[in-house]
Amino acid sequence: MLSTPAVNADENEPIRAAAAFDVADTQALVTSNAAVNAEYFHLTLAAAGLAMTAKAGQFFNIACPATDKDLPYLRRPMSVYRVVPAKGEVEFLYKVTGAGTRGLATLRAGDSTAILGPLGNGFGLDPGWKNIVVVGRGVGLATLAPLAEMAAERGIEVTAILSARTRALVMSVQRFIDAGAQVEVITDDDGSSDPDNVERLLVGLIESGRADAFFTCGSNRLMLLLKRVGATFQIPGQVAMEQQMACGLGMCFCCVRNFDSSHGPEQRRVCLDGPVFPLSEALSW
Amino acid sequence: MLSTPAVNADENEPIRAAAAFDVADTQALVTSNAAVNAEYFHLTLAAAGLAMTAKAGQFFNIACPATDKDLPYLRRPMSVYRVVPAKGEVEFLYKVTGAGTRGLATLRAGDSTAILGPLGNGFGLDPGWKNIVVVGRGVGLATLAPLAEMAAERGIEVTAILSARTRALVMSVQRFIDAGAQVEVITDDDGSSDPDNVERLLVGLIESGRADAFFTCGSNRLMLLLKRVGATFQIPGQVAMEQQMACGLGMCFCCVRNFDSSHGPEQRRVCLDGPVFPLSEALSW
Amino acid sequence: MVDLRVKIGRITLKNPVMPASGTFSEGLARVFSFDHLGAVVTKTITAELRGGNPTPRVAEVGQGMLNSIGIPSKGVLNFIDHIMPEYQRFSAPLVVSVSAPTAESFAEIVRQLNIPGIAAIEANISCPNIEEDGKAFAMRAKSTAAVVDQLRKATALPLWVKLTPNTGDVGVVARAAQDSGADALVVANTILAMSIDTETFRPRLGSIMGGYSGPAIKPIILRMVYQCAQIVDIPIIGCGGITTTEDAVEYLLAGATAVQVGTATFVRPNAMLDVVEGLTRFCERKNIDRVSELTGAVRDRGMHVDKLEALP
Amino acid sequence: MVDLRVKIGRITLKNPVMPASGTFSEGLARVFSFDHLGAVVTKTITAELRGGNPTPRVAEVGQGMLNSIGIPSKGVLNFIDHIMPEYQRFSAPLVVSVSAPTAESFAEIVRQLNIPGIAAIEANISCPNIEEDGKAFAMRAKSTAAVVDQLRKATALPLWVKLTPNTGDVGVVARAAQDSGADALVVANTILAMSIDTETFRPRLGSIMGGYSGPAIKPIILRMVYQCAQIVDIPIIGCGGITTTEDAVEYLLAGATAVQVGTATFVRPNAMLDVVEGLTRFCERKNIDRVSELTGAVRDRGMHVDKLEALP
Ligand SMILES: Cc1cc2nc3c(=O)[nH]c(=O)nc-3n(C[C@H](O)[C@H](O)[C@H](O)COP(=O)(O)OP(=O)(O)OC[C@H]3O[C@@H](n4cnc5c(N)ncnc54)[C@H](O)[C@@H]3O)c2cc1C
Ligand SMILES: Cc1cc2nc3c(=O)[nH]c(=O)nc-3n(C[C@H](O)[C@H](O)[C@H](O)COP(=O)(O)OP(=O)(O)OC[C@H]3O[C@@H](n4cnc5c(N)ncnc54)[C@H](O)[C@@H]3O)c2cc1C
Ligand SMILES: Cc1cc2nc3c(=O)[nH]c(=O)nc-3n(C[C@H](O)[C@H](O)[C@H](O)COP(=O)(O)O)c2cc1C
Ligand SMILES: Cc1cc2nc3c(=O)[nH]c(=O)nc-3n(C[C@H](O)[C@H](O)[C@H](O)COP(=O)(O)O)c2cc1C
Ligand code: FES
Ligand code: FES
Repeated sequence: MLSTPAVNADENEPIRAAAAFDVADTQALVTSNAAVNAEYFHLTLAAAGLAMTAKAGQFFNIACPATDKDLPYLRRPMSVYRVVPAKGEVEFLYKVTGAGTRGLATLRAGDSTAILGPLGNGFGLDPGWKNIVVVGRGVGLATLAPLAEMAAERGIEVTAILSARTRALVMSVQRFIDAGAQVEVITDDDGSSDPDNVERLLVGLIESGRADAFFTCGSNRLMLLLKRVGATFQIPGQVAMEQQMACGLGMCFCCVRNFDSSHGPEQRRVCLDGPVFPLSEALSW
Repeated sequence: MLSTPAVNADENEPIRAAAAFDVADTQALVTSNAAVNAEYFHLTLAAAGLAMTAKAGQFFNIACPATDKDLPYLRRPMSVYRVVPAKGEVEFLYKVTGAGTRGLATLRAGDSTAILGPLGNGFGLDPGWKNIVVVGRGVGLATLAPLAEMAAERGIEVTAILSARTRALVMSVQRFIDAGAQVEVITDDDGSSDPDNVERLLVGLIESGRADAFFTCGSNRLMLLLKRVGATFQIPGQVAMEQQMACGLGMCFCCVRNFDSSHGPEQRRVCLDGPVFPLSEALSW
Repeated sequence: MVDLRVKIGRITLKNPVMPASGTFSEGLARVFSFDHLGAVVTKTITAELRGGNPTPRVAEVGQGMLNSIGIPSKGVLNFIDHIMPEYQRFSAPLVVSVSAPTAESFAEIVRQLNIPGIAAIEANISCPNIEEDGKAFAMRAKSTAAVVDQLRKATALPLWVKLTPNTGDVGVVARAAQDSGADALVVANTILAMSIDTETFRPRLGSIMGGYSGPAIKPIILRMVYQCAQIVDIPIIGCGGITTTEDAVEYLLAGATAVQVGTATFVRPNAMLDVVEGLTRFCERKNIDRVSELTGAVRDRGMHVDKLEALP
Repeated sequence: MVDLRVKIGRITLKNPVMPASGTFSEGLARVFSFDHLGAVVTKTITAELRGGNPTPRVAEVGQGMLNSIGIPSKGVLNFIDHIMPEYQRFSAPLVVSVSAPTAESFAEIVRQLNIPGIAAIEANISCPNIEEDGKAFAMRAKSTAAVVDQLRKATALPLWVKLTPNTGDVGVVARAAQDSGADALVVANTILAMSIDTETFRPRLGSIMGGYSGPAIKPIILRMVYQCAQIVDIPIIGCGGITTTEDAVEYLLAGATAVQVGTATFVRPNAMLDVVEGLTRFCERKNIDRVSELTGAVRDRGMHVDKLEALP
């Protein structure tokens, strides 16, 4: 897996160009780190240089502070939620799940932590596309949100189907709206998130010509659904995947997943060959 | 070393009485933790119960918080600097030297940490004594300070010879004065701390009948001097010693030192048989 | 109510939690009552008088410590006359840890301990066997078999054999101990390690090298318990880095029937009590009636180690 | 100006700091230039194509990690055609790590690497020897001698032999490697370990057991370097938990001539650079002209391990 895969080669600097340093380990100052709901925190860091070049779908490998209870050792991969070069800020939206994110949640304005990145390939937008459909759930929304502005900048219309257990837990709705996206909120409690309904929504969008490509993250079920629908209607798509990581730089081979490829199944490193992969090649996780 | 040594059996509860719990691991709230000079911090903790029974010369084994740089694992032994049962407070005076004390120095009011104690035997005051001489240096002053009040309570006159590199570094002078002690400050920079001078002071005190017993801590050189002078003039004495520890409870045998005893040299555990030992049996460290 | 009892050979412990030899003494009874423990295990005693190693005897290293205490010992009689009585007032069965430099002297000290009040013998065979160039008995199956065989003949008491992790193949040593009559295995002792002060250039232990213990060694000893559990049928007592309830559960799942808590007691004197209480809460939460159901319950079916793949 | 150069057999490195095999790839050149390193060491390659182990392949444990990557490999030709060129643009000498399941195939792959551009071979003999029931070559002196002997005949390149810590007597294995023609030793690979998820009861690694690395193993590997240094005369490259300058110094003092940094690079990608710079500052502060003066400079004279005292 030494050369980067076909996936949107435009967005992605091939490793071979490495002579020019394109990844940096930056000691970044915490501007704010606030809870957005019972489960999620929103972290804003002051950073400069390469960190500012991060694109939608790329991620950073973040050092998490030790606490009384936890001594996280490895870094934690987090998608870039927003980059504001003008303000020299990079933002993350993370769910508190274990030792590392519990540590992150203790960061206060004025503290600092090390972030390695930007890492991975990021989403790609084909110049030919006019309308895209973004389908996300849970943590996946953090990864997909910056895609809204990226598409808007290129005059691409976005329909965002945002899924969650309850309305209260859907995040980034306003962000998608502000970016000019059409937002559909679907939830488990009113049943609107169930596969048949989502499929109906997708087919509707396809028939009304508003689905040149699919983008998804955060739900295996949704990924499989989009893959099937995409295959049926010949709609290309991209999925951002997760896997446990150590280095984030393609060195350790911890983060492999299996993929379909023209020449049969193959292993790829999520950190280097991804985290964004062609929907058509992604396999259930 | 299962029975506690002869040293002031009155002050010291023999291990055999253990059925009654006399040591507790207390989660204590930090009331304050402030630097007293370039090297030392003064820590005040809110605690109750057994911690309030701590006597001069006894110590606690303190859990030290992790920091970005340090992850202290074992606890750190610290002499009780003051106990105020009325206010439910126990105080420590510590020098920042390494991982553990660097961690302690990060404690803020409102944090809490675990303290195991009271541990060790503590100083003993013979009812027959009317005048004692306390000779301390550096960290040793933290250990000796509470002896000032303990002696005062029993109507025993105290002469305190406090040694340091410079006047600025001598600590607890006011504390000894407030407790009614005669204070002699001796320093390296004006040469007053050199052995001959200290010996002159001691002999003077002995001749004027103000030295029924010697107490010392914090300097090997001073300990040896007091031991010699004490032997010559038949003055009993006690020295508080230090040794690296793990358990603080006599379990691990990490903290042994060699001592002279009637039946030849023997090993004793500083945490259990000490930290206070008869000057006559102490050996150079 | 969760049943915490476990059987180690023919003795039943009220719970699977006990101290590790040398990290415990009657001094801890100043903090809590040993009646709460599944058993108490003494510091290793020897027949001959020993002073132990030079200081410093302890060095903190990361999330663990090095010790080079050695085995300061005042002999068997001092133990029987002065230490045993300290434990008699508690209900927890008394396990006496013994050691010796030769198989014969090992048997001799065990014979002297065939007295009432002792529930089991723990043979610390991680110590140097002076008949074999100072290599610990437990480093080789042969010397392990030799000493356990003599011990078995020397005592009718339950015989626990404590292994060393400083061997390339703990499984064959474990099998040798079982085949020579051990009633249970304690896995394991400390890992030989070292630390150097980069300011003074001096080793941080007075005896240069010492035993590594604490959380840092847990994954290594846990692996050994798992390996031994595949090979022997006698109960295994897991010992290495156990600090929390989850650590204890991890060992039980890997195949241990009981656990010993060592270094953690230095950092949290009540650690053993916390684990005992924690086990009840854990089993309640998981709807497990008997803690013994956890032994060997790791869900490793269908998983395997690919022989062709390099493992360390 | 401090002289950081060290000699490993007949090659001289500009400084004693290099990556540990498998924790490094040309990808790190996106962060800094390898021209700053004493050498670069490749991920272990094999002749046959391999997929590596099932996921999860990594588990964080305390101050370290477990990995069960195995050796995914696209074979020698892929290495020569696609990976080697990546390193050619850097001045740091290229050390190629190789492995194989038999002594013969080990020699075969080394023969294929007798090509320009390779400064040395690092033989990872910590992998299973399928001719000896899957035990790693480096677990026994005999199998070590057998494979190193074949490797020595197969190449004129400097031969570094990487040992496993999963053996009871690393010293005799080290001697065997030296006597069979190794030019240097790398001490050591990961320690076999395990972790279990107490919620799911499943092993946290897809292959159940894996290799333990990181700060937690440093005191153990440091002890092995010290032991090997007493026994062999060839240079030793220390590898295990090195994260800071002080860690590197500790290894040099124990007897290492150079060091490899592994897991630390995952946590601090610039760790190797920091150690290189730190070594200069350390030597300046200590008035040491040549970093090579640190090798074996531990002040252990007059200290000894009392054979009669139990050591783990
Ligand atoms: C490319 C990428 C981008 C991500 N972006 C985000 C994001 O924007 N917001 C967010 O909340 N989460 C994100 N995640 C998931 C996030 O990395 C994990 O939730 C986090 O690592 C959990 O660490 P922990 O110590 O809190 O949990 P623990 O469960 O204690 O972690 C234990 C170990 O497992 C690893 N791990 C656990 N869950 C995951 C996971 N889902 N993916 C990868 N490793 C995992 C941890 O890194 C750690 O090494 C992303 C993951 C990847 C791979
Ligand atoms: C009974 C007793 C009472 C003490 N009272 C005080 C006090 O009131 N105020 C004070 O400032 N210091 C006191 N000390 C010394 C204090 O324990 C050490 O300074 C402290 O442990 C240093 O820890 P560190 O991690 O900051 O230093 P490091 O050097 O990083 O410690 C490394 C290891 O060595 C041990 N260690 C280092 N120095 C000593 C020492 N002098 N004695 C024992 N262990 C040591 C530490 O506990 C730790 O395990 C006392 C020591 C003892 C034994
Ligand atoms: C200070 C200390 C002293 C020890 N003394 C002994 C001993 O006398 N006999 C013995 O078999 N094990 C001894 N051990 C090893 C422990 O019993 C235990 O096997 C080891 O520490 C691993 O467990 P832990 O990580 O929970 O501490 C000692 C360990 C320590 C830390
Ligand atoms: C993810 C990972 C992959 C590794 N792959 C290899 C390998 O292919 N060949 C090898 O000889 N050692 C391999 N190792 C072992 C390291 O080279 C090194 O010996 C070990 O990690 C100890 O050093 P450290 O604690 O600095 O990481 C690997 C280690 C890790 C963590
Ligand atoms: S995380 Fe190391 S290769 Fe992907
Ligand atoms: S510190 Fe454990 S016996 Fe003194």
